[in-house]
Amino acid sequence: MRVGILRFPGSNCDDDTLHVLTRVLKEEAAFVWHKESALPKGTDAVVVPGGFSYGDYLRSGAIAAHSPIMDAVRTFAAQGKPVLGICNGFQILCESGLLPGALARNVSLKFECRHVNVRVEGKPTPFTAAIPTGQVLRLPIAHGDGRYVCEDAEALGRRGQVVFRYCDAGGGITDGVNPNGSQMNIAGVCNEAGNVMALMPHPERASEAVLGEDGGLQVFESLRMHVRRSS
Amino acid sequence: MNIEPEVTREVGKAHGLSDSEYEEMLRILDGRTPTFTELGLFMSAWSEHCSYKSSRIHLRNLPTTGPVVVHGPGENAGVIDIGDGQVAVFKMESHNHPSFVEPYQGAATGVGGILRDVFTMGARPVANLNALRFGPPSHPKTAYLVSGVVAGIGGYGNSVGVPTVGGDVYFDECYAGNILVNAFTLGIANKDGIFLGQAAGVGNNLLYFGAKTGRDGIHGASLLASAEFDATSDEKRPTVQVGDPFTEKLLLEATLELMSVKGLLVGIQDMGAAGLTSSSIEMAARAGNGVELDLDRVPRREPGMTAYEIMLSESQERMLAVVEKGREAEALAILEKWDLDAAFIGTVTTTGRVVLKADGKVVADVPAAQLAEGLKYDRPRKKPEDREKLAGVDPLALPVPGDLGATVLRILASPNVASKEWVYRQYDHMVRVGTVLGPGAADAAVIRVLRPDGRPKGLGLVVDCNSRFCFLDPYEGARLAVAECARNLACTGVRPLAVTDCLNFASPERPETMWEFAESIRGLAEACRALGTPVVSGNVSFYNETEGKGIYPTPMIGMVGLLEDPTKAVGQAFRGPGDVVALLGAQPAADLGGSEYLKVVHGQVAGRAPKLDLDAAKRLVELLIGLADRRLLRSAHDLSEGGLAVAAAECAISGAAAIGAELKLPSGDLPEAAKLFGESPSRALVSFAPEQQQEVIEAAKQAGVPLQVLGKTGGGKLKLGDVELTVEALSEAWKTGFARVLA
Amino acid sequence: MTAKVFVTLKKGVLDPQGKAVERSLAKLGFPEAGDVRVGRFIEMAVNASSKEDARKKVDAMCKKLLANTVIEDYRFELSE
Amino acid sequence: MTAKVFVTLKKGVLDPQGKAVERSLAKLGFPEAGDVRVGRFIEMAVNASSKEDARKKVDAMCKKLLANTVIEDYRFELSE
Ligand SMILES: Nc1ncnc2c1ncn2[C@@H]1O[C@H](COP(=O)(O)OP(=O)(O)O)[C@@H](O)[C@H]1O
Ligand SMILES: [Mg+2]
Repeated sequence: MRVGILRFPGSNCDDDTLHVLTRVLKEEAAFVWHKESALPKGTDAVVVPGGFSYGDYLRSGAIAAHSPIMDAVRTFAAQGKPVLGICNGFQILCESGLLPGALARNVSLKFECRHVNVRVEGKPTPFTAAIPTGQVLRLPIAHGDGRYVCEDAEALGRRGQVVFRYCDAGGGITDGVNPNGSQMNIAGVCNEAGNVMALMPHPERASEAVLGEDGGLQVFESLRMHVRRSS
Repeated sequence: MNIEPEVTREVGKAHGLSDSEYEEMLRILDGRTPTFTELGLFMSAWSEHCSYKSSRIHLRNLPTTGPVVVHGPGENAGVIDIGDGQVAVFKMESHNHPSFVEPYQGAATGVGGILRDVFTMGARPVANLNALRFGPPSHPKTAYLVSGVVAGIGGYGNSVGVPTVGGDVYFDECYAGNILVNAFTLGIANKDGIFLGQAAGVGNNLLYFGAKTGRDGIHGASLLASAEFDATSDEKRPTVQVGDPFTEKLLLEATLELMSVKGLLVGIQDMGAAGLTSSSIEMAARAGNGVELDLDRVPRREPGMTAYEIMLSESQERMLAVVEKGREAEALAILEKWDLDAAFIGTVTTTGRVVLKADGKVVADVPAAQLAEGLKYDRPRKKPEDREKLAGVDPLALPVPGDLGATVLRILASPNVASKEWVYRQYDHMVRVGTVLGPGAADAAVIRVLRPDGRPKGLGLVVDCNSRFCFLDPYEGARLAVAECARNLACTGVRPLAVTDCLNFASPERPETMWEFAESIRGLAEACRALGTPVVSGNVSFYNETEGKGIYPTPMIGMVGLLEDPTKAVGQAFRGPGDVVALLGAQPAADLGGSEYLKVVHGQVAGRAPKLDLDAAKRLVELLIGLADRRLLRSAHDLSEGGLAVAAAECAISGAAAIGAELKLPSGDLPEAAKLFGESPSRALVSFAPEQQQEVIEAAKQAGVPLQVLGKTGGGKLKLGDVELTVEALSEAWKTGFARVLA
Repeated sequence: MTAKVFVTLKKGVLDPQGKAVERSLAKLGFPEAGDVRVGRFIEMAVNASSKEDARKKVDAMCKKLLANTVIEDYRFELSE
Repeated sequence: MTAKVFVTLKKGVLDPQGKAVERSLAKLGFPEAGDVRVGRFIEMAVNASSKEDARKKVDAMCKKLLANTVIEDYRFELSE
């Protein structure tokens, strides 16, 4: 598969995503500069990586959402092609209207970097199809603006658009394990079609045993499966 | 508009130049009275911070060479060989005073500065550490300072995308009026891709790039002096430097991209302390050339800035590079791509002089080499009186608490010992997918670095300094700090390679301070020689005092080492029930002098610092590295503050799941309190599988390190001789101790 | 012309910053402060042919960038 | 009484945020926006016996907590 990894000024998980896709998963991946107006020919999937695009100034993801490349991503998404947002990528996709809701300041008012448990649910997406519903993944978070807020979270859930929720080791959803005050412990959502999905935790940081966790790799393996099937 | 006030001896004084320094300046200028801008150059170049005038004659006693050293002190950062054609570039810097004035921005710009020191040499920063010292938690300003400093370090490092993988935090009365914020950065480069800060190649053009220049952080005293000469002085109040991590990130990527183009850059240096002044003077001097700058071409943020202000501005996120003649457009194109301001502001000359022009007029013309050479003082030294008296205090002569279990909990909850998670949770310690052992996981951080062929190797890094020991005995204290760093690395399986330091002291004009400084250097040099870890970079921070009260001597040590196979890294927490727990190393004395026990229980910093046996220290380091390499260890944790009791408790509760243990106290006729809380160096608590007990014991015998099996892991309790505590009680004390002081 | 833009979280949306400020104020001996809300304040020079023209432009800036209308409200004032 | 507090960076102090917003506005087709400065806006209810009393209290709150006077200036308005 050929993955395009967007690169904005201030992106800083772009190298990490490239590392996991090319070195761990042994797939093709390349950066796409924010000033470009088109994605490379033959792009199978797009990843909007984490970081601090434009320093998170004004609002996380707000300025990057208006980059030239985002119009190309909109068209790409409209064709039902897979688009994954991670952390700042989630914020950018919300700000650009490709995903519902917004990410507000953590209730703790602090940057939170640690491991959390998230439960996979909702409709199957290109990034979770290979992960059994209800499975718990242990993934790192590292964000200051991760509190998911949207008009009607319940409705989102009913439509199967809630894909990851913060939970305890056993999969239980409690306030105690909600690291940022997100509505309904929401950690990741997708659009109605399911081809655009984003989450605050970092699967790319949990994809190698030497770093302690490798459950996150399933997200990328799932994507590979999806791309192979649909091509 | 360049109002150049006239320079007199008095103006010189206001700029911090003594009479003799003023004379020296006139001599260098062949008797000519300097222009106001020139005075600014001398003042900056001869400041303690830039010239090391009080410390140089001592620093030269440090070992700075060795098989791994590629570039020692003198460059922007130290460079060591880590094999495979790769080098590690690292340095530690203080940002104490700015952080006390404005904790968030002071700490943030401290991180920004040390990052630039590393990537200006061609290395990509891959890990940060930070060492912090604050006044007592009870002090009204402490909570505000801690919150601000930690948020600032995170706010900057997280945004640039460099993981903060470790550090060190202490609280003590001596830092109440003068906190310490020491930031460490480590970067990786190819051995043939190192860049130096030199203005080589006569005729080459000097490229300024990064942020615009504003009136940030211009020396306060000098401004007062200039004020009376200048109507617009109101707008010239020194302004606090504000960090812009976003611009830093662009600067980092743009700099590395410029460097990746063969032969484009001839030399480069970041604009740190004294901004354009030190970068231009140092670059010219290093190459034995001169430079001529047209200050009208410097990108400015504010109108009406004088030559003096432009040269002394400490605006952040700026670089000065020498571009190969004829390739200017190539360089500008790359900076355009990264949306950075850039301008060619001068050229390299043969004259050996730094010549500055503003409004077409020459406003400064000084010899680079002589300014860079700076001054050298041998200041008087005198041993402080109180130390003998303090040494006379015998901690065991003081009443010992009846309930030692409760004492264990009190010490675990002391913010110096308690878990620092409240701090490092605010730092991104996982970005760059290289963190093998992060904060809280071990005595040192271990990161993965990819070799050119993609295979992994490990680097270990740690900072430490027990300033109570340094206060009681600066010579022993410095030796102990180096030894603890080496021990911390060895506990994770890492072989120590080299050292950077950040020497925080009070006023060098006080003989007592200079005695402490000289003693520390003596200890530092001796330990680094014995352990084979040369000092490749460092920083001296004097005048850490308020109202004549100085801080404890605090020679912060940063140490870096190598672990060929990162999958062999060893953590500090017990891994499961049924493992054998053993103590490596001997406790020759009670060693409660300057201990956490003495401070927590009796509120005193007194007694004698532990005596370090460097051979024993080296033997333990070798043993630990060997055991880890043979994968014999399940866990290893060094004994430091709080002694055996704290080490055992941390092994039990710092893992994902708490695991108790049933341990006896080491044999010997020391009192129970000494066995529990004594801080004798060169000891570590390790655990291993029962079936490997014989191998481990044999290895220890071979290495000549005493080993005592204390017991087995397992159960919900930690038993230490007669002391028995549930892991819940231990966790409660240790995990909430830090946050509680900030409430 | 100069524009002052005020961006605040929509009523229903939790404002932890406001809550924190309120708590600290109380601790510092200002119990008289209540319903504290913290927002963004953006000041800029707008070069426009008329006040009406400026209003149109600033409103467009708010909708497009300065405020996220999913969770934020905005208000602005214009002055010579 | 309600108080509106405006906190802005002191003149001369670098405002990275304002700089980034200004660049972005220009790219978005709003070149007419200049000197963009981003600050904080704090709204609160103050219970006070008189306007004068409120002014005293709010000013103290600003000095103590709401503004970081090392790098920030503050201004406030009171209304019934
Ligand atoms: N300022 C800090 N930043 C990041 N990590 C820190 C900081 N202070 C302490 N830590 C981490 O917390 C853990 C415990 O630190 P410390 O109590 O100094 O351990 P030790 O006593 O073994 O030196 C270490 O992993 C250290 O890296
Ligand atoms: Mg320590």
